[in-house]
Amino acid sequence: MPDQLEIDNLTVSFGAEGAPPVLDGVSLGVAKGEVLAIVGESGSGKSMTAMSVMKLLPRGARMKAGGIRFDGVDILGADERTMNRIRGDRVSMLFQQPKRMLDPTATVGRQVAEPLRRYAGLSRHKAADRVIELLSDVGIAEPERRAKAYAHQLSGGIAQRVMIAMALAGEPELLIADEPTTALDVTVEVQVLRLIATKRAELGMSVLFISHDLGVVSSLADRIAVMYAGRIVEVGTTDQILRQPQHPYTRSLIKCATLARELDGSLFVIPGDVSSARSITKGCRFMPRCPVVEEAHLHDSCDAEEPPLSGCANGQVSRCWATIETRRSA
Amino acid sequence: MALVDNPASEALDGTARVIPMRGSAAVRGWEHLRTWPTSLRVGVALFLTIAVLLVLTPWIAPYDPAAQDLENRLAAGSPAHLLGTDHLGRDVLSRLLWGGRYSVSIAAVTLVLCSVFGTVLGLLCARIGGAFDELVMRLTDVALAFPEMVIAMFLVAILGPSYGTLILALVLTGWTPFARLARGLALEINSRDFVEAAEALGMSRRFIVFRHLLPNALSPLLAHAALRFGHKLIAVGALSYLGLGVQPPDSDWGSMLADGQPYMTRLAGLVVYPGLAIFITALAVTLIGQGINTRRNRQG
Amino acid sequence: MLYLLRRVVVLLTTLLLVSFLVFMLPYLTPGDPARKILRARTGDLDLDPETVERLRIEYGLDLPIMQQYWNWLKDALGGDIGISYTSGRPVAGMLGSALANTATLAISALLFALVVALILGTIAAVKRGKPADSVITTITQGFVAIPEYWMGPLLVLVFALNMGVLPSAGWKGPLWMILPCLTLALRPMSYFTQVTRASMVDVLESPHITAARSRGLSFGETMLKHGVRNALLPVVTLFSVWLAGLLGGSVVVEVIFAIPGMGRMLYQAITNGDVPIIQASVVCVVGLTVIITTATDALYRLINPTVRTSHGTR
Amino acid sequence: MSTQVVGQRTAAESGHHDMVVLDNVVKYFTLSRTSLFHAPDAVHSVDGVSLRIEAGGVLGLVGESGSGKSTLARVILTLLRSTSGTVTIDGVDVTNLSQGAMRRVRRTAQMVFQDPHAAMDPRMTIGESMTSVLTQHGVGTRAERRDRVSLALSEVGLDDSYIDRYPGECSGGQLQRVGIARALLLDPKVLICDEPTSALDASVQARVLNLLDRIKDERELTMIMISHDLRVVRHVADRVAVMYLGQIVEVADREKLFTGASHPYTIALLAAGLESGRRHEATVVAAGEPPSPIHPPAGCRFNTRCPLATDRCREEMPELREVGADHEVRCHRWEEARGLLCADETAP
Repeated sequence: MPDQLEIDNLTVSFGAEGAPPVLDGVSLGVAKGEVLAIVGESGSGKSMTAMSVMKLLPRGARMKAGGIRFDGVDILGADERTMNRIRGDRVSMLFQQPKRMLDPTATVGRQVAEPLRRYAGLSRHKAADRVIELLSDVGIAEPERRAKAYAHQLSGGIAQRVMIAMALAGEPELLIADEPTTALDVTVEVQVLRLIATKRAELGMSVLFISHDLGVVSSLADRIAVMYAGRIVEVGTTDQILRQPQHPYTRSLIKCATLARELDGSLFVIPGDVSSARSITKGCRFMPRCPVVEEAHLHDSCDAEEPPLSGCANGQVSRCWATIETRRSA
Repeated sequence: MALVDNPASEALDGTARVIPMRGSAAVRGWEHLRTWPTSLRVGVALFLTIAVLLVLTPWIAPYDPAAQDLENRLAAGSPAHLLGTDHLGRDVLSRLLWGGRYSVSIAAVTLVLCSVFGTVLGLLCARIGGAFDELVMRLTDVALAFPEMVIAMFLVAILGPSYGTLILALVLTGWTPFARLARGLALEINSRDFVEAAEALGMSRRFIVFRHLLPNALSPLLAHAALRFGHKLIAVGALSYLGLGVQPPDSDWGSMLADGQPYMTRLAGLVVYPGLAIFITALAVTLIGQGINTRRNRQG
Repeated sequence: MLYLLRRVVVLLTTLLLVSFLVFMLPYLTPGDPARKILRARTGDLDLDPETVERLRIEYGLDLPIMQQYWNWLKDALGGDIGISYTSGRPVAGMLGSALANTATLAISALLFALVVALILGTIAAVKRGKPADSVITTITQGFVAIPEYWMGPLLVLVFALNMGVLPSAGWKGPLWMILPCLTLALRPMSYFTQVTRASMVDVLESPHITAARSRGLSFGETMLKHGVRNALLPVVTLFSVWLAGLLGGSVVVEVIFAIPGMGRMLYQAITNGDVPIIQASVVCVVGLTVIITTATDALYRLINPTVRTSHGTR
Repeated sequence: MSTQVVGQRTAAESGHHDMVVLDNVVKYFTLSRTSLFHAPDAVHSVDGVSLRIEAGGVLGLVGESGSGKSTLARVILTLLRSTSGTVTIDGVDVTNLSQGAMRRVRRTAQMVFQDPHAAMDPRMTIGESMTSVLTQHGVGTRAERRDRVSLALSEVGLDDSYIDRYPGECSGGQLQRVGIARALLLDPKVLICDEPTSALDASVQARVLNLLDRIKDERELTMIMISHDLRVVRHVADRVAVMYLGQIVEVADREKLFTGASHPYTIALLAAGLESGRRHEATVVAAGEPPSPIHPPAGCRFNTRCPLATDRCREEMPELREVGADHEVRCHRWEEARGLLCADETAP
């Protein structure tokens, strides 16, 4: 069965022709009903991937791809009408700063009612009733009062619940969640993650979940894709990624996220910084910071050529010469 | 930077100070200049040209602006009178140059008074707060409700037309935007973390005001001042046009326009040139203001 | 609520203050008020002391100043704002028609400016960075620097004197309004365009627009439902500032085109020293201005919920 | 890391030196008036906080947004004046100092900010920002100042090339190190870190925490580490205080707090902060949202979200009481809380 969402060789760049692209040949697939998480640090290109699927990239972005297909529909070549239909009906999105995602001059009720009236064709009155239902469905107390509120009167947690109510109103087949809990308090974050998990089970939708936080992702995702400097470096099931990470960056990221200690008691640190990685055109982008490049004596191949995404039998793929080498010798 | 040494460009002096300059060579100044947006460069070049012309007027003006030559009234442009003569046979070019000195200097003085007075008051509001702030802000509400032309005319009615009246009227209505802007900027900058950090580091109040607040507020204030200049120039001209500003025998661009209007069918230049002078001067400074803003946005 | 109350207090204080200043006008200028009145009325420089004294009593000029002010204010509130020195007609009647003319002129000019500006500003914002934007931005930057007393005569020269298609001056019908309206609209139009463009760009780049688009609204719909209202907020404020300003500030245009409006009336009164007219028109213009700004403030709060309710209701 | 843990009271008795002492600190912010007929509202940002931090100790201050932890930090640094209560730093009561005295006191306590970009003036080079600190306090000659700045930078692992850079030319991690270097220029005894890593990426976070750890040992600093992230606090702090709506709800030494938390809020926080695994399946969840600090709930402030709340909790505000050696809890039901909430293996 083909994946519900397929992204094939997606490249996005900004600015002058020839500037290093922010997304470089990204290929991903999300199966029906699956939660795929994209993990990476700021600037790795994970949000760009989401916005490319929605075709809502910021001004000046140039997008190239072998294809983006949603449920067999060609998104890459779709016109605005088709895209609007898909966005309104079948693919919904959550964002990082929910309060800023609501129109400051319109009430919550009016905004939630909008897609209902448009795509479900409800009357004004019916839509208003449905809004109350939807709001209480996502666990908002006193939905009647909240429906009359404006964005600035809501807490971040409530605003994100409103966004979820809005996103799920049309029972979408795919939910794209772009760091939906990053701006929230930890106790509220748990509630929102739970809500997303429950709703996903209820509606059987697929989820593309984007986060910088492995801890958040591990609680929700079936599979995880790790991105570094515009490239996918590893994809596998959540268990594979967390228990047998193959790419040195994934391993480092896990150590960082858990604040793992070294032998001398200090915290594990990835040497160097990411700032120049994108301009590396030859060889592995992670090489300057890679902890295994020395011990694996692979310096030449890492330097000369970028490793391909290559996989083993269980479906886990990664982009590292060292892994390829071990696999070959095994 | 060579530009700053010119006394006619006080406004530019400030712009240059905004970005700390390292190295003293003229080369650096030139490189710095190349980062300016086009509007800023065009504006500065235009304004400098005008300023130099006006400063040098006593030496370059071909005729005495008041010298009448009734034989030679309403003459079209010729090698003797490049822009022709007016209804009393006075040389239009010379009158334009001398008139510009009045127009530009009155507008500049008003603007400086407005911006200094308004900025100081606005900063005080932000610093003192409380009842003082409330009082001054209500006062700006009131002053904002006074159309400047009406106030100017009212003052003329009381004090009679003079430079003093002109400047007083324009300052009375013109300080409010600066007060509001300065207050807003001061509050905004004051709430930024680096000011709190400076306080935590035990920096003196003086240091915070002069090294953090002022440099960060300067370029928006300068931009605003530049954008207001055109407005002032036009207002000065309007009062003179109505005969309530610069009084004969002196004349500025506004009164030249009024004088020439009855004869414009015979010599359109009498209306076109003084208007064009106001337009170009106002445009030049507006461009400077827009340029400062563009540059600030670019720097983020 | 408290805010509006505060604004109303300011409004009344302003009016009181202005009315007092205006009342003091004859005393602030050098010379004896009674003599000045008489001189203005008769044009006679050689005044008979007895007549002056009679006038002094008739006008209550011998009373203490606060008493005089009180009487003057009482009369003014009752609709009696004196008699014009020069025309001998009651000022109230003159004021009414002048105000109507100025309001017609200012409002039509500003509405015209607003409509053009909204269109141009939106185009520039949507096409930002493209040639259309540069052209609009450049032109509006230029128009801001064009004084009315230059544009006016030039328009007259071209359309009235050379081409003869429009009347050069007067106030007799719609045709007479075109040139003054154009002249008056030019600068506000440029400012409105610039502000519209800036706030449109802000709105276009604000996250909630992306969010609305992600819910399947087309670009046009998103702008209509979630963009325009936000983008209009700054324009509303600017519009009121200009409206308030133009009610008193159309002097130049009224003089150029010989329009019997407030500005021209005030101008003539000042040149003739017609004190009652000066008093009445200044109070009237300032009063209207304060009322307009206060009303806009209230309107602004009505359409912008973020200022209306300052802190949340969690 | 200093591992010696001494209870509050015993600390004073055994002659250990308390570096920072807070006594019933209260900070209200009055909001602008919205009605003629009601008194203006006030935000009860910090509401009666008492704490002692011994010299060389690290206190972790944990709480979510609106808990008042950042306000408390600013009161300690005298950046905000407390409404009531006293703050003593190194034996000096700093609560009501004159401007001049305050500036001198500020040399003893310094702060590291959350957003490193916002904490630096974008118009000054890093060198100017740092040198001016020394100039303002009249330290050294021009050359000495330059040396001290470059020394401070090298202490945080940055070379002299940073002196001439503008903040805009540095990454968040680099700038945060600059921020730390700048805070150390005046040789403070106390360093308050307000969420120093929460604006940074995971891979940069560890480097900054290591740095703080190292300089704390080298310079024998007393530290307050403010964070919403329990993992960070667990790594650095030796005592932890948990704040909720302006009050301290639990204080304990680190191990005790992470293994024997007794306040339902602390238990919920710990459950939410599980390092990995099924975070959304955590058993203990604080229901709903934190209430507004303008009108905090009557009784126990946590009662609106607490799974154990009773009528008593809704009426009577519990006191912060000592429940064990160096362990204080503000809860009516602290004895049963752990038993009732932590039956499951997913709980801490």
